[in-house]
Amino acid sequence: MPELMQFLLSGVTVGAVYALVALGFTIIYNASDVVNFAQGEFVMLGGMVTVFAHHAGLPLPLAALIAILSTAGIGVALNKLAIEPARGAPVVSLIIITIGASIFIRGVTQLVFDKQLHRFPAFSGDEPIRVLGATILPQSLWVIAGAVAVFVGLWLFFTRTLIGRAVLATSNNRLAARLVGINTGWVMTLSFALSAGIGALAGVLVTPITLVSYDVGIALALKGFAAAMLGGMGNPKGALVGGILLGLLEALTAGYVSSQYKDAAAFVVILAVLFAMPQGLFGKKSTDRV
Amino acid sequence: MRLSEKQWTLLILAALIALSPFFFPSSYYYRVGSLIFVNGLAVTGIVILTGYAGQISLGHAGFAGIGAYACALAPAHLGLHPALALVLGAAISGVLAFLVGRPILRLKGYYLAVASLGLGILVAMALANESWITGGPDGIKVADLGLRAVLKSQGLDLSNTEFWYAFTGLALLIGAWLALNLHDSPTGRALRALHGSEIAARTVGIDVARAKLAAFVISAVYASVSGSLLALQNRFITPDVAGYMHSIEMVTMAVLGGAGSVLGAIFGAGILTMLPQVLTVFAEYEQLMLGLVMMLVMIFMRQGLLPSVLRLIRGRGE
Amino acid sequence: MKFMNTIEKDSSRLNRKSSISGCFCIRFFRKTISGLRLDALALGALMASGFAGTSALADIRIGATVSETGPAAFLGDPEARTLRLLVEKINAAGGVNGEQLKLFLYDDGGDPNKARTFATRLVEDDEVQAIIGGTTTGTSMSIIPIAEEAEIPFISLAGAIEIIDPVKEWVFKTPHTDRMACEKIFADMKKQGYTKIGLISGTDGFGASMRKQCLDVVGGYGIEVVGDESYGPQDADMTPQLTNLKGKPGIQAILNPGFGQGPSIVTRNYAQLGIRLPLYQSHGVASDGFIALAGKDAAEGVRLPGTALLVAGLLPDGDPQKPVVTAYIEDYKGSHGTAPTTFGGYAHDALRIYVDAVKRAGSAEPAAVRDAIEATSGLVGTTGVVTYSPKDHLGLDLSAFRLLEIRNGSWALAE
Amino acid sequence: MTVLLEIEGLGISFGGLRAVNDVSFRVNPGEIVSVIGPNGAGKTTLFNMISGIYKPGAGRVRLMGEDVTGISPHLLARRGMSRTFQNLQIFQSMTVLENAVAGYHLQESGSVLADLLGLPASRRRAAAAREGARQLLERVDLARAAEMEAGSLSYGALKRLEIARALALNPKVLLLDEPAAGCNAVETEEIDHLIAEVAASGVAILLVEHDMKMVMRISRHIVVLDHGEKIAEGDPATVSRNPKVIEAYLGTQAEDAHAHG
Repeated sequence: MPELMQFLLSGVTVGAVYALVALGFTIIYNASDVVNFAQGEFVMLGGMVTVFAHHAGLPLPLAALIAILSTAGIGVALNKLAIEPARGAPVVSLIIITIGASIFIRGVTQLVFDKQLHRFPAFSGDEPIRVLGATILPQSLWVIAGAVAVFVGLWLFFTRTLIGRAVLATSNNRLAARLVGINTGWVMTLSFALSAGIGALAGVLVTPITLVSYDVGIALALKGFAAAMLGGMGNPKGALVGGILLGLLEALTAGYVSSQYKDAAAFVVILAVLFAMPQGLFGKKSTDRV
Repeated sequence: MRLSEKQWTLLILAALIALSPFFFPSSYYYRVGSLIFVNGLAVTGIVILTGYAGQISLGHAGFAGIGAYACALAPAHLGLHPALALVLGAAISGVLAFLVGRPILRLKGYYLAVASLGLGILVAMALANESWITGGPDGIKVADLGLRAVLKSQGLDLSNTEFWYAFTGLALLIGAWLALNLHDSPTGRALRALHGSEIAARTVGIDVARAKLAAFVISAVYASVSGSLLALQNRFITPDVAGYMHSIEMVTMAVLGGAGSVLGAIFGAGILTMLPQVLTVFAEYEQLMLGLVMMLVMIFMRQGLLPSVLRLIRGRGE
Repeated sequence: MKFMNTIEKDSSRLNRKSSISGCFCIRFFRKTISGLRLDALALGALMASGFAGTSALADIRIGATVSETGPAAFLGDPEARTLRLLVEKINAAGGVNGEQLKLFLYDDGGDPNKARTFATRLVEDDEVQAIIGGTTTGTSMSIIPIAEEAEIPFISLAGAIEIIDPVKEWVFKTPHTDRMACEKIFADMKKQGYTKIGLISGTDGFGASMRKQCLDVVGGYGIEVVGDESYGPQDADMTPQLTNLKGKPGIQAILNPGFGQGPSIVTRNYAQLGIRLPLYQSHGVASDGFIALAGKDAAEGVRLPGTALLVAGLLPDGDPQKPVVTAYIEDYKGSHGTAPTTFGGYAHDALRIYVDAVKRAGSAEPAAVRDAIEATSGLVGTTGVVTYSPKDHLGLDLSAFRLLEIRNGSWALAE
Repeated sequence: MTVLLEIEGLGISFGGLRAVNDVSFRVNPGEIVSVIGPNGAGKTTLFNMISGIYKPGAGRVRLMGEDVTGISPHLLARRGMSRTFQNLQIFQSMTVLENAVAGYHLQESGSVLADLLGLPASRRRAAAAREGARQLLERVDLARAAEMEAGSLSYGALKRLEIARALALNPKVLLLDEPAAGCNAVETEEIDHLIAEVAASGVAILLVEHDMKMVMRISRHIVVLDHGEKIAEGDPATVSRNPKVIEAYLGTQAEDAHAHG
């Protein structure tokens, strides 16, 4: 069944893109309970900065590094200038702040760079790899490997390192974390830097496949958000599984049912899952404390 | 006698609607005004859902889409008068909200946000994809409401923009009046109570699920009527009306202005409707400034623009 | 008679501003209160302060609302740039009939509701004498009622046939219709002997409109659509859809109408899957950027209907369009550094048509200009040679479309 | 005399940890029963199970002989149960009066449509509730604060407001979770009187309280929990002499001392 194989490969490729975005959501959410709707803009910045640095003559790896570092810096600025001052605001205000930030970043990008579509060469060429009668691009393998690597890295970070546990502790109880000597401000800074950096990395990896322009962030943020919620917000495993699942759902619906309604199918499944499991697939169950 | 907040709000709104035209340099301002009123109506629904009951929806444009397309399709296919089509749209929106509301409203915070977002996107997608009936992404023409002609035959000759300014202004006043009635009513109190503490609300006997559902259905009807009025005014509608950007716009208007009060939210609708008209002068800087305004208001004026401004004025008065 | 008519219309236009005083507000009330300046009326004050004032009415006032940002920015951005560029150039050369052009350009972000509002603003506040714009079909359809009510010419830059069919007195358009693009493609397919084809289109306005029009006319060419797939405008991978098309028995060619990144990704996926069938794209990707984004190898052999703009260098010297497109390309490159796209060309033609009409009418008076536009004959634009008539507000035929093929990473004439 | 509230073998676990295990007792009309025990003994958890906020893992709750185990709090309210909270669950952004009026929800609520249209029926219901709430506020000495935003009240005043709100339901069974916490001696005495008065009107009262003097003074019956288990029950005199109770309390004190040391 080469068709099925092709659908699966396509689904995993697209799913890995979603997973990378969703993983970025996870870190900030864990540190601050904020879902950062500007996450898609980090991905966009990763792609755009790399494109323009590369065009300016820098070798691709260096351009990518600059993109990741500068985006991480923008993430930190976002935290310091917009998120920290709004600490304790209700969810809906935070949604508007981060959406405002995403509009702002988009506006600046369009001014600093341009409104055209861009692309840079794939890392390992465009020669497709054959798998059981189906094909996959080498760049897709980069994206999948990137998603898995980020997942493993985050998993180790949150479970094995002191800083990672400090992030989780901060998310559970900010005051308690401060009392046991965790510098919560620093944890926030770190989380935003990390999250923005991962977003930018995603942008670097996917641009050869999806192309990049100043406005690709909204759609990515939306799908990444949906994937993260499907898996259960805050859990790296949820982000990875949610992302891949979403990608597979779309590809299989497009392949077997109707390409027109593949996005619809994805959202129907998300709604069904949330109705049955209100915290997503791997989300923590919360009990009301009285 | 001291005026209640409800009376104040209605008085201020009515005065603004009636007196503003004296300062309009051209009839383009009627158009902007009517857009503010249409948005204000949708946003008043958000006040009930978000301001009163504390529930988030990022999918209410879906209901606006249903209202809009009801006015496009029902007259053409069912031979319904456009005014009845508006009612039909509201009914469909209400029933849909009733059916999906219970499971969706069990979710909280961001989970509620993503579920409602999904709902709205599904509606928008159906409108864009079923082009055999909806005309697809390119949109569809909408029948004439016909009221302007009736008024003309009665000797009241209004230009198109003037008529819609008056008509939507009246609709907004009615919408605001209903929402204000609700605020101080038992239902409104139940909604605000569950906003404050869901657990306490349940222990005083409030059926939280039912109350949330009521707020969801009412706000869906507001969004639907707003969508219908937009469609009837523009005589043309595209699936953009149901898009998630429109949903986010509604919530932003309400929260930016101050979702806790009807007047605040309508103020927000006014600001965000006028902002693109003002910012267009800045051409390429428009987006950047819009994002900046959204962030700054939410960071420095948590309660929203109007309550913050009022507090500032009061603070100075003391 | 015609002249009288014109005067009447003109005076009614001038009266419009004063007629707002006859609004629904109780007139008596107005009289008593008009002297007062209520600062408390935040609405009026805010708006008045926010909008730029109007300047002298002596210039020729042209209004434009295009989608400089938003999902149709790919089309609208070059249109806006072109309008600004050409107005500046015309003014530098002394204007039209001795008058300067004044351009009022707004970005509607592709939102039909905004487009209608800006059109109202252009008519009521900026008091323009014509409107150019409506990047998308949706925005154009929203502008039409405003232009019709104000009785000023409106030249649309969007593709759908609905805009000018049935003919509307004040509405014209410059691009080919989407239907013509389909016809051009199907004519070539028929010539090549293809009878079974697959369709893969974007779900955005452009893609959906092309899909609808193509399905409408395809039967006339003895061609059967055996597979009909679509993708979202921001999708990352279209291999499932293409796999399905590839597997359709007897399929001979695939058509992909769309714009933005979609067609580039389709073209790359096409190469990835090793599909050997001929691939047709639409005029939605008729720009040099497409070849770069899709990749030279993947794009090799792709056919599409395009305008003279893309192949200026290849046109024979006798071609009437050659000087026009060459001049436009040079101007555009001179100020923006890149070659213009087909869509910029639509705006170019619209302005040329308007200016030409103003010259012939001897004034910018809307009704006279409208009549002059309708009498446009043999005007050479980038899109084709335009001849309007009372029955035809499109003014182009299929001959202006050229079938192009990508060979060795650049455009070539396929015919 | 019928038993109003009967608890039988109630238990619950959180993530494998037994928070409450096999607790039984009963409360009669007009009777004040106190649940005491060291911190973390499971008193509030017990309350949450009785009032329907947690679904019990085992056991039964009977209200006037009817099994009401695990049914939703708003339905319990309808059957005559009302409660206050240890950590205050006040409607912060509503006025003091409105908080009390909220307690009248079951009496004042009617058709949503009537509320939207502001029909006279709706306004009458609301006015009646407001009148009742004003009287209640008098009773808890908050009448003067009626129009203030509830969030701005002192802790002790909020405690009283919560009691007023709970009383507004006109309950048959009233659960009070540390009503005197954070109150000074005078306020405590006032609450003391209020509770006695309510009990005298035939309401069954279940009380969690740390102020031992108050507990000993007003309780008719005391249930002692430690580590989620009932270790003793009886009248105040009997319980205070029970060696297990003394040990449970002294043990904690020793631990506390250790922790602070």
